[in-house]
Amino acid sequence: MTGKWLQRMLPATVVLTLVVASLAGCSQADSSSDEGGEETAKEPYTIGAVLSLSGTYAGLGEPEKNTIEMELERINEDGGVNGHPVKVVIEDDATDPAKAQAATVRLIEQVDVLAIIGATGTGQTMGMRGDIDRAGIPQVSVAGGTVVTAQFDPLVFQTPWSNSLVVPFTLSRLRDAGITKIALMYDTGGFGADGGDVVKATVGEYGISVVAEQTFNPGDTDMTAQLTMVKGSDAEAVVLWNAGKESAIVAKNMQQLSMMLPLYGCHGNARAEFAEGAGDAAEGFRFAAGKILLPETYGTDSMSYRVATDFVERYTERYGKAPDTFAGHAYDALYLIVEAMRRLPEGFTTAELRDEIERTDDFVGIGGIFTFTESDHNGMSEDDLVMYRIQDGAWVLDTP
Amino acid sequence: MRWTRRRLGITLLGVMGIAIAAVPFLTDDRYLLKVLTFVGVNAIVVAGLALLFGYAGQISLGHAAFFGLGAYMSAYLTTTHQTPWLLAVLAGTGIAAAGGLLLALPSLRLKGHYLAMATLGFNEIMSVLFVELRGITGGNNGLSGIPFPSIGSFVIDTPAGIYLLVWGVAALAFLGAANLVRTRPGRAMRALHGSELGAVASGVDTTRLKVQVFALSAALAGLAGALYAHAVGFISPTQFSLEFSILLVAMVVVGGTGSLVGPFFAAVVLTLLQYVHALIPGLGNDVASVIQDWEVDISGMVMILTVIFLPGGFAALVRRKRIGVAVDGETV
Amino acid sequence: MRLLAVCDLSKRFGGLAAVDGVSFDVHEGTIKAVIGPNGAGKSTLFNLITGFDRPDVGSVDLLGCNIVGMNPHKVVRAGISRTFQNTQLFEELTALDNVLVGMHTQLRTGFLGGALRLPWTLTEERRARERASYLLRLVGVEQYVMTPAADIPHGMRRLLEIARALAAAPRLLLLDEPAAGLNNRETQSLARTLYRIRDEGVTIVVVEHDMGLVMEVSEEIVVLDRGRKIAEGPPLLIQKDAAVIEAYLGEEGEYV
Amino acid sequence: MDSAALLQFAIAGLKNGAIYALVALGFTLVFGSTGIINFAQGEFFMLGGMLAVFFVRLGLPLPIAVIAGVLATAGIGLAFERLALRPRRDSGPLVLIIITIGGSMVMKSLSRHVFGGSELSLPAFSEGPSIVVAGAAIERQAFWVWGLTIIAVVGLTWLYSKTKFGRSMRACSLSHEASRLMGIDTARIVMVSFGLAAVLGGIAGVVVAPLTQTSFDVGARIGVKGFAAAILGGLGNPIAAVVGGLTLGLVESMSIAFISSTYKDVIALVLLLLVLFVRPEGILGRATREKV
Repeated sequence: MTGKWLQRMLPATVVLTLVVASLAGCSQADSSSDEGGEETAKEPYTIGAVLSLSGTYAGLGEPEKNTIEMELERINEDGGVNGHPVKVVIEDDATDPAKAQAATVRLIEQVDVLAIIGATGTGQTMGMRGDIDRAGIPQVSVAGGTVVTAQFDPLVFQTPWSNSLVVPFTLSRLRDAGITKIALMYDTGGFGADGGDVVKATVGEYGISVVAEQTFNPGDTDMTAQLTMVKGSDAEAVVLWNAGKESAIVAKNMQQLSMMLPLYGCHGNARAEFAEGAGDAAEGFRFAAGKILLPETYGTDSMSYRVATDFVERYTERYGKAPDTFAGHAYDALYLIVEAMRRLPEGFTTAELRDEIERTDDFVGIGGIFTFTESDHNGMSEDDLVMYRIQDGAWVLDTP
Repeated sequence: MRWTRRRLGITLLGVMGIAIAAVPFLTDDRYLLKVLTFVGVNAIVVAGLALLFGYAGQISLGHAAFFGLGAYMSAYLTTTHQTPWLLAVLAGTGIAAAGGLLLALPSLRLKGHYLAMATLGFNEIMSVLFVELRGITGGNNGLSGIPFPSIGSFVIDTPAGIYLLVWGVAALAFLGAANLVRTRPGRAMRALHGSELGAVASGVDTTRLKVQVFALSAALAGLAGALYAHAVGFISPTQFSLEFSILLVAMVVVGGTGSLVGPFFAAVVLTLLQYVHALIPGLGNDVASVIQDWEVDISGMVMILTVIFLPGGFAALVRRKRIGVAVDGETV
Repeated sequence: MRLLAVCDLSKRFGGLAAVDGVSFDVHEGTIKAVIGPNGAGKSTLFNLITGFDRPDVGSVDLLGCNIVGMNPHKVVRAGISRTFQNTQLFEELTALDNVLVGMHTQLRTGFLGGALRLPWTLTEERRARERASYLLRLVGVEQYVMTPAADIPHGMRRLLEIARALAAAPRLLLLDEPAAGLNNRETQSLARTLYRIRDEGVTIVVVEHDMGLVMEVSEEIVVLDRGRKIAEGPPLLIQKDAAVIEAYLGEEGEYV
Repeated sequence: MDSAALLQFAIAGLKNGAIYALVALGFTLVFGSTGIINFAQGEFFMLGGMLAVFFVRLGLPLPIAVIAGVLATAGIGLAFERLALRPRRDSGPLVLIIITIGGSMVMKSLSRHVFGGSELSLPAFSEGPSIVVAGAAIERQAFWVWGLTIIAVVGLTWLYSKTKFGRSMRACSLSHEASRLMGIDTARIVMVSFGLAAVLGGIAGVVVAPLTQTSFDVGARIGVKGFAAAILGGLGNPIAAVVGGLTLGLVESMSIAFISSTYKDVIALVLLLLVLFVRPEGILGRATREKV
């Protein structure tokens, strides 16, 4: 009896010990990061953030969280907002709209935040809307879906370049290159399907037609079948809308099939993991994105250049790798709110904060220069985008 | 002795019921009410799944899809066709039941693993359809602006009202399930779990019974999904994934087979685990984020450890003690 | 009156004829035994009659209706109940609940009625419990009413299975080795129970190795050997039948 | 559609199919000796790739890192069996299914904590442009996929039919009780089959990583595909797993060619369900008669 019991207990004890040990290790590692604002005389301004720190978008939420924590320290070291320290309460939505919504309610009810950053994903951002509207609190989303600002809500702002900005930019470059027939490939997840829709809706304006349309699912491991279909069409270029690791597979499969067609990606490919994953298959790959990838594209004497290089330096030093575009979106979201707060007098309301964010004019961020209007809550223009090409494994400016 | 014991059980359940009903009158914390509403929604699904898995011994890895079917049906009807809420919810329940029936008819001839595969495949197929049938589901962007529950001109638009609605339905679901397992169809289910041959020899049409239980549990999942859609106001395909199906099964397993109370408590605990950082006052931010970060690991470990050390789930732990004191075969 | 007519029943598994052209009648209100050495096809015969297996050829008529091809649960409805050589009780259920499951075909409560506890459900439930208690008393396991089947002593389990089979209110009861594992005293009480059941108007066919019991209770005996019927008749004649003795001598140790 | 394109579709299907087959072999192996479906099989696939990348980053040369990745995966498979499954090995299949589901949750989530949330790359085993056969291109890594699949299936068939160990495994699949009575160490058989299944999963994960990159969340999807392939072919024999895998891969690529890329997974799953309903034992499986 005892023997059998012991036999059962032993493995479990080992596992439990391991788990407890790793938990303890983790909590020690984490405890240092949350000691942002120092005690100052004035009461803190609290902002909420709903980010995907686990689930499908965990890889996006992480740099966003890093950025917010890092910038928060700097803001508070500089005296906060008019003497008020700033506090950000970060909630994980686990890439689940229902949890994003619950987190929003908690931030509003229990934490009493003045504004909310997030969510990381489009679905989560949309899931939050009902409670945002009810509470009348401004939200600055870091999700890229067109629907976030296209389905307009006066309370909701968006920092990433939405597809309705990037698609026309990309198509105009295609037109300039004399391309009239494209093959369109996108993933069936939120980002790809959204981009695919916008491409299909706008190609006509650029005298381009989609002669082949192929989709793949997030997580697919091979696109040669889809590309063989593309190969059989008379497309002059391939336009790929995807933000995941499938992009690298498409590039590699095209190389394998000896397809010489130019391949155009999108801002979703502005990640080091893509260039690394695709290896030399990525050579000549073009994609439109903001200027942060090569800060000199801002113009070395510009304000944007200084802001961006400063951010890249500090981020790289602190986290050991260069920030990606998602980090930039979080940076912009945080500062759009903080700058608006700085412009407001003591005792402002959330409605006044919303109005002030909307009055943002020529804010120099990482994603670009933001100017919101009553009908445009994305705030950037095609001037904030440049076309990159991958050359020798690195990003270079693709001049037309 | 037996009577007092049973009375004690009923009294405890009554007290619990009153406590649950009293929550919205004691607090106006919208967050707490919202989270507890999610608990109630999951509890409704678990009531059906406990019958299916815990009593009839049939596994399903596709209940998130039925949940989604109910949610989308009701949401679509109310947003696009202005169907009255009650009708839409019934339609959501109905389509989930019909889906369950359609899947069950061929699948339930299959045994354990094959049934797991068939239901899992169904969940994957529905996940694709939820994304691709954009005209109905809104695709990846989801369906937003789902109206609050209403009957005629009476609209339930407060968190407290929705909480009471969901928990009212959950209470009915559990009451019904508890009644069911103590009468003819429920006994037949338990018999099926014990010895399929014996059940057949007792004149139980086992295939028909399995199909019925499966459809019933699918209907409950659909009902929960429909309620959820109107409670949340927004639904999108990621919510009805295989992971959710697995989490639901985990609730029943951890709670215990052949019990309703066990899975109920497991549903409460495993749902709250996802929000625990916000519910325990005074919990440090760092501890909270660790718990959030490690939630999946914790659920997985709890599942494994429960199955290893408490084969019948937590319900068996309680029951074992009870049998030690008085012989009372009835399980509530 | 002829209750059951088995006619030319055959079943092969692979190359082996498990049951081969067996025919016999069972008359209402009698107890009939089926005996034979191990592997003679007795259990297969039961499976063929009760629909658990499908015969290759032959017919089984219950009161003139062919029941071959019926699903086993329909056979129960038609009026034939059975027990198993390896008892198939519901181990976690109490004795009472086991018998109540046996009453499945006799009750009508469906999902809706069960979940809502409609008034007539309660009435039916109360009557069912009374009937179940009566059946438990009839077979003599009333002291275990509330005990889970798993905790009931071996001999009593066989009786409980009989009570469960009786709960379906069968016209014909098929018992597969009811005395296996019982001691002398228990076997004696089993014999009395079988008489009581017959006196309630239930016809019985029993497969049994315990020749004492067989000779005592049965009015007629069918002897199978390697799937074939080699003899049929009253006990006294069977005991003297040359073919039967031959068949049993092939198998050591069993007395006739 | 010209023949070169058709051949290209077939190659794509056979390449993906071979990957599914490798994972399906793992399912078959564990099912063969324990009668359970190991829902953590997809996580072995994930671990193989992740661990190989981990060892490359430690500075080990690629071949050694790959082997180390597979062996480490095997170690995890053995540990999982020993710690989580053995204590309840006499329980019904549902209980064991649940344990493997729990195990897959823990493995996936733990590897996110250890290796991070973003995708990782592994270099190709052999460098060079793809090889063109009759107008259809085949990348070099695909030959590794096929080669390893063939080795795996030949090896397993040999193991099953020619060795004492393999015969013991088959005996185990029929009845643990009887095997134990015959003096077979069933515990060891079960543990070894888990180790081998982890090796197969690890190999699949490692050989695919250069093609697709890998990340902590790739297990579930490939697990579903491998499970489907195993069921499609017929659980319990290696050839059937390969037939199932290749069929699944071909159905997917032909769906893209002739129907729609969006619905390729749906088509494959519907086909699987149909096979399941019409012929539950799979394409090559043997029907088992239930004993009363």
